[in-house]
Amino acid sequence: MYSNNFVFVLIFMALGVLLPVGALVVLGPLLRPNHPTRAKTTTYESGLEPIGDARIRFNVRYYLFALLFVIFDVEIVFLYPWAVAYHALGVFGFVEMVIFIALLVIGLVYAWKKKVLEWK
Amino acid sequence: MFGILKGLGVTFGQLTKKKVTLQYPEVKPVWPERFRGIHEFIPELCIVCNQCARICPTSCISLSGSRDANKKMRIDTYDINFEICILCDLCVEVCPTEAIRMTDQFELAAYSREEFYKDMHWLYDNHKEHGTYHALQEAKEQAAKEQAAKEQAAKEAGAKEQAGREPVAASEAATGGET
Amino acid sequence: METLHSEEMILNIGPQHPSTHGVFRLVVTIDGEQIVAADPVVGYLHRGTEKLAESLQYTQIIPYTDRLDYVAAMLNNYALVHTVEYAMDLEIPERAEYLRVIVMELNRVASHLLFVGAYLLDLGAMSPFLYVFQEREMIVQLFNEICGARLTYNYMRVGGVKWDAPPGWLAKVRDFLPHMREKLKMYDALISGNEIFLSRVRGMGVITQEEAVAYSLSGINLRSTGLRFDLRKKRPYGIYDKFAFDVVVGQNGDCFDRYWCHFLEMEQSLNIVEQALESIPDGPVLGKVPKLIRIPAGEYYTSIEGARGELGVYIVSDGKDKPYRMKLRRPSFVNLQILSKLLIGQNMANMIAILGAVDIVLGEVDA
Amino acid sequence: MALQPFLALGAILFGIGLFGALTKRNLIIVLISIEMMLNAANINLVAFSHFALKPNIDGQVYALFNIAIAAAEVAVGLAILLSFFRARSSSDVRDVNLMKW
Amino acid sequence: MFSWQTQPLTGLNFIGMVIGAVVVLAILLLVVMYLIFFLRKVVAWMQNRIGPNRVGPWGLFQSMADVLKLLLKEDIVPAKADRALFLVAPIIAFVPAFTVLAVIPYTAGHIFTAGLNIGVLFYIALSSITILGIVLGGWASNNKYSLVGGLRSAAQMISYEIPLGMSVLGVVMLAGSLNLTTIVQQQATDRFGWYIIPQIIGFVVFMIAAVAELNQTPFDLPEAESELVAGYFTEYTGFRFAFYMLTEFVYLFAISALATTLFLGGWLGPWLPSWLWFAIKTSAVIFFMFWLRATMPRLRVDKLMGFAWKVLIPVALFNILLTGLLSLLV
Amino acid sequence: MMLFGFPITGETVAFFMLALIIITSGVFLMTLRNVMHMALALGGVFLGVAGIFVILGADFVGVVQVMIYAGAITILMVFSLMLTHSGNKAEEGPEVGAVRGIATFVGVAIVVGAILLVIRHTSWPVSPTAMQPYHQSTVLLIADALFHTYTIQFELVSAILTTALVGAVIIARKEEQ
Repeated sequence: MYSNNFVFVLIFMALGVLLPVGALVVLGPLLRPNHPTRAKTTTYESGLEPIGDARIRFNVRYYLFALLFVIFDVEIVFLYPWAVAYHALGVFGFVEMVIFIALLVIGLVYAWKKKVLEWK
Repeated sequence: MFGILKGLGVTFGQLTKKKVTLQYPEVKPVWPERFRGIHEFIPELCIVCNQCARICPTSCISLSGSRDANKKMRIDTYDINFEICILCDLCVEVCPTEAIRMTDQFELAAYSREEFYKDMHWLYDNHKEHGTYHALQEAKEQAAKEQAAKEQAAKEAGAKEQAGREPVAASEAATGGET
Repeated sequence: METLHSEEMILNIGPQHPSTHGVFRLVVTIDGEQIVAADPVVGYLHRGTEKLAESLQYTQIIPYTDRLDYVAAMLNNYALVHTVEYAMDLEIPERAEYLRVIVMELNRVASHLLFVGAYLLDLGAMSPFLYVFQEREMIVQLFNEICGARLTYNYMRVGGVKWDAPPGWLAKVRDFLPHMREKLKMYDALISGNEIFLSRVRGMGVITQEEAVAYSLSGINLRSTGLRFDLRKKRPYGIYDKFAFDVVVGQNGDCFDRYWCHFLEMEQSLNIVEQALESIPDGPVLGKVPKLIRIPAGEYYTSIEGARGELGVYIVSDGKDKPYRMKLRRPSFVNLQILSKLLIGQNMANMIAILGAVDIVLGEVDA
Repeated sequence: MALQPFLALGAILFGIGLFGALTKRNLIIVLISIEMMLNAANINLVAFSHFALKPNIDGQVYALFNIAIAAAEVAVGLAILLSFFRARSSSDVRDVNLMKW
Repeated sequence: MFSWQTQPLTGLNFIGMVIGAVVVLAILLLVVMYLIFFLRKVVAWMQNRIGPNRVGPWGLFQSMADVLKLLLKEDIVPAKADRALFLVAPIIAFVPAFTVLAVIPYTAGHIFTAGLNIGVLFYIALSSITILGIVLGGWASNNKYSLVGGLRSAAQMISYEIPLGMSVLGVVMLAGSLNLTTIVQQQATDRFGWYIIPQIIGFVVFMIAAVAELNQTPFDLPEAESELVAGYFTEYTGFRFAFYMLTEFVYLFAISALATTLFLGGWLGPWLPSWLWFAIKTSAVIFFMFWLRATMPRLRVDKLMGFAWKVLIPVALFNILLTGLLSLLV
Repeated sequence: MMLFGFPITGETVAFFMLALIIITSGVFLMTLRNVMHMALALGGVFLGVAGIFVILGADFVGVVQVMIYAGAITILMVFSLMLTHSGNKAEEGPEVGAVRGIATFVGVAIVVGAILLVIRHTSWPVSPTAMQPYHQSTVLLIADALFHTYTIQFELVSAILTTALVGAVIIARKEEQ
């Protein structure tokens, strides 16, 4: 049965969880020393006491990349079924996809022109 | 793009080249004769002139001596603090009797600071293993025996293992004496 | 009104940081990843060499100079003995002068090699660093043979050099030259044409000629801006007027020019060594020097072209065997001034590219 | 399996999302809650596609469209939020009381 | 023969699957461990060094010694860190890395491979979860280098995820399937042979994007030691650090295996057994990445993002249209 | 053996486990204080829903769910949380007044309860041949539907995405001036 494949994936996933959990939670405390001291648990900043807080607000640029990523990820999602069925779809499918891509390229070009893609 | 490919070619070319790593603890580096390693000290030669202690830029040498029965100065203590010694060779340079010399011993790692204070005995022991003193002595002996011109061939064979060190010691002595 | 402009963050780069070449500390204020202020903090390696010198005889100071710019100690040795000789008006045996030039230029090559390797390591390429160490090792080994140490040479003496070259040493140097030239070609192929590398250094950290002069830069930092200033030519000391070599200059004063000048300068140094090997005379290597070196009372300053710029020694003497006051003009320290200016407005990732290209050695900066 | 458990799950997820959207003050969390509601709808769409009287693929296609629209919605929603945050330095729903900043 | 597709799920079947999965994972872990050894050796040889040579014959046990060492190291949680997230983040990064290995057809028999009909997409979807693990780890550390490193990592990985996904499309169009096993089988009968030939543009884009996804040189800015110390895992110690490293190397293996499957004909090849062919091709891809690592300096961060969006994505889109046009015309 | 009235099959077990994950994550999402932890819980919800899709035979939609929700949207959320929150600031006090919170909860509970009742008591017309999952690759079916039945909608998605992209860029970039 096809769904067995998903069971197999699930087993992999479970092992993937078990391995770190086993190593960190079960095996770890048995093997590892644990003597935290103040100096040890200080945040590393080139050997000095950290100045100020690390969690500052970041540049909006990161958000814009994530935004582009979301939009284009969605595009890829629609491209995949098209690619799979490409032979069956023929010219009509091709034209449809050209329009689809063209619209998104307009968005990309817009972002490009707006210098979203520049990293200043 | 072309530059990247060129670079890739260079690194690939190195793949089969001879490796340069020295397998250190098993294979010791070969030092040249003039190498300035940790000192050796031969108490018999020292005349306690104190020049080495005076010239030392870091004042790491401390020594004391006393007059023996023959009114000759004998060294009593001779300590070098290798925490601060910078192996500059100035003490060797000024020593009139070559009582203090440098060896090719360079391994000084220790677990405590105290171990860096090396006294006369340690420095004397050091010369047995790494020093050039014996080689120098033998070279002198050999020269004397050569003059006697007896059993020449046998002597040379006996001294052959020391041959590597001989010219070094000689030239070092010559230049050292000059300054 | 608060904008969504990111908050500013103060970041310590160093003293314990992988790319500060020692214990250099740079306090940068970044906005996002853009640097708005950079404040170098020096002194973590300060040993008070200048003050120490006041209580040392001139011969005793020589080993201390080894510890300034520890990748080019021969040049430091020379800077000091040159000033003392100048003050005492000593005659130096010619063979000693030639030997000095050979070791100094070899040391310059070694120092520049290290710069090339370390700079590329900063930019993320690990292999060049290990390659240059092989050639540097050869030079260091040559030094080891002539003076018994690999890094802290203590080779020069007032009035000459400590030792003559051991037998066969000059021939070894002669053999080394073509090998080094070949290797320079290899490094050139490995890196200089790499587009990724070029995109990181071209047009980065540009210094104009006016700025370079205003900030009192010297050495390659100055020459990369196109200014033909080399003390070996401008104010020849020793026997440098006997050699034919070019002063290498850059055009744009950017990081690439600084990198590239190092390359070209190595070749010029090799040329000098070659000429020196050809015409080295026989003779003594140490001139007639009084046992206790005293400088007549007065003030003396001479400077030489160090590996990183104008390396000057200023001595105030009261006629005793120890300097009354000694001041070292350390090129790294002076060149470091421009760093804050270069960094402002740059991205964090370019920070290292710029910092590395200014080429500082912390032993020299902190003295 | 039958259809009902899936629908029930969808309803509960929708309820959680609704509760969040109504009570949370952080605009981002409100957006997250709305996403959860959309997810609940998707579960129903796919469940119906699977169990309906005439099972077909349409439900899945609609779920796909739904996901695409949700992505667009989040992108714009968060952009508006950032714009709002820039003006007010807050991401609290209660501060949103004007149409234009 | 044990096949997923035909048999219903029974208890015995399930146990077989579990045993199979454990065996595959054990082998893969060993492979990944030796990848690290291989990396160190290759890079060392290219740098005229010997590389690891002390632990065991030719240093063969070096990786094991490293793993043991990391296992025995103290697990330090910085006082200022967000404890829960700090502890969980490496696991979040690691699990998808491991899971993607389930879909790669290692041999012709593909006994222990999940032949998902959506294999390619499965890989791409899961690998994006790792980004979350990385950015959360960077944030949780509450360290400036980690935070910047994590953000940069995330920005870089999401940017290159898009060209990665697009470059595969050409292959999917030619094969008409997302199933990795089918893709390999299609390459056996395709008139152009392996898809690297008709999809050379796609392959180049895929490799560049893959290297960037892996944060490998020359795209290793997020963990560029010279600026950001170690990037997002600066604060991590002991086995948590090991899991980040492991994630990286598992992905290195996985993406090389994916490149082999999609473009190099997977396990196809004459004479030798199929798994050996697969191993040879994958090793070649991995070697190429290590080779890059030994040669390249790092890219500049401002060029990095622009490169993905301005160069790779247009090229990948062009490749799709070209493939579409060509298969319509030819 | 029955589980909540359903025979124990792999499907059932998987469904209830996933439901548990979804609902726990959802509850965590509503109760956690730290916004970053919320983002993590959100990932849990999305992954659980993806699992549900897989159970329902919609493997493609499931993977898309992972890719877009668990991958892209969660990261976008995390980024915007980083942009709008300084971590050192304590989370803003209680969300809403306790009374209003409880009232909302009761209201929502009633609505959900009502829906659940309706679900339980409606006799859903189920075809005797419930869609056989995976008898054909769902990707092909979806492609067929997308490019034949839903062509216009498909192109509209593209238009909406572009509009969203442009709009979001305009809004988010406003500060540059």
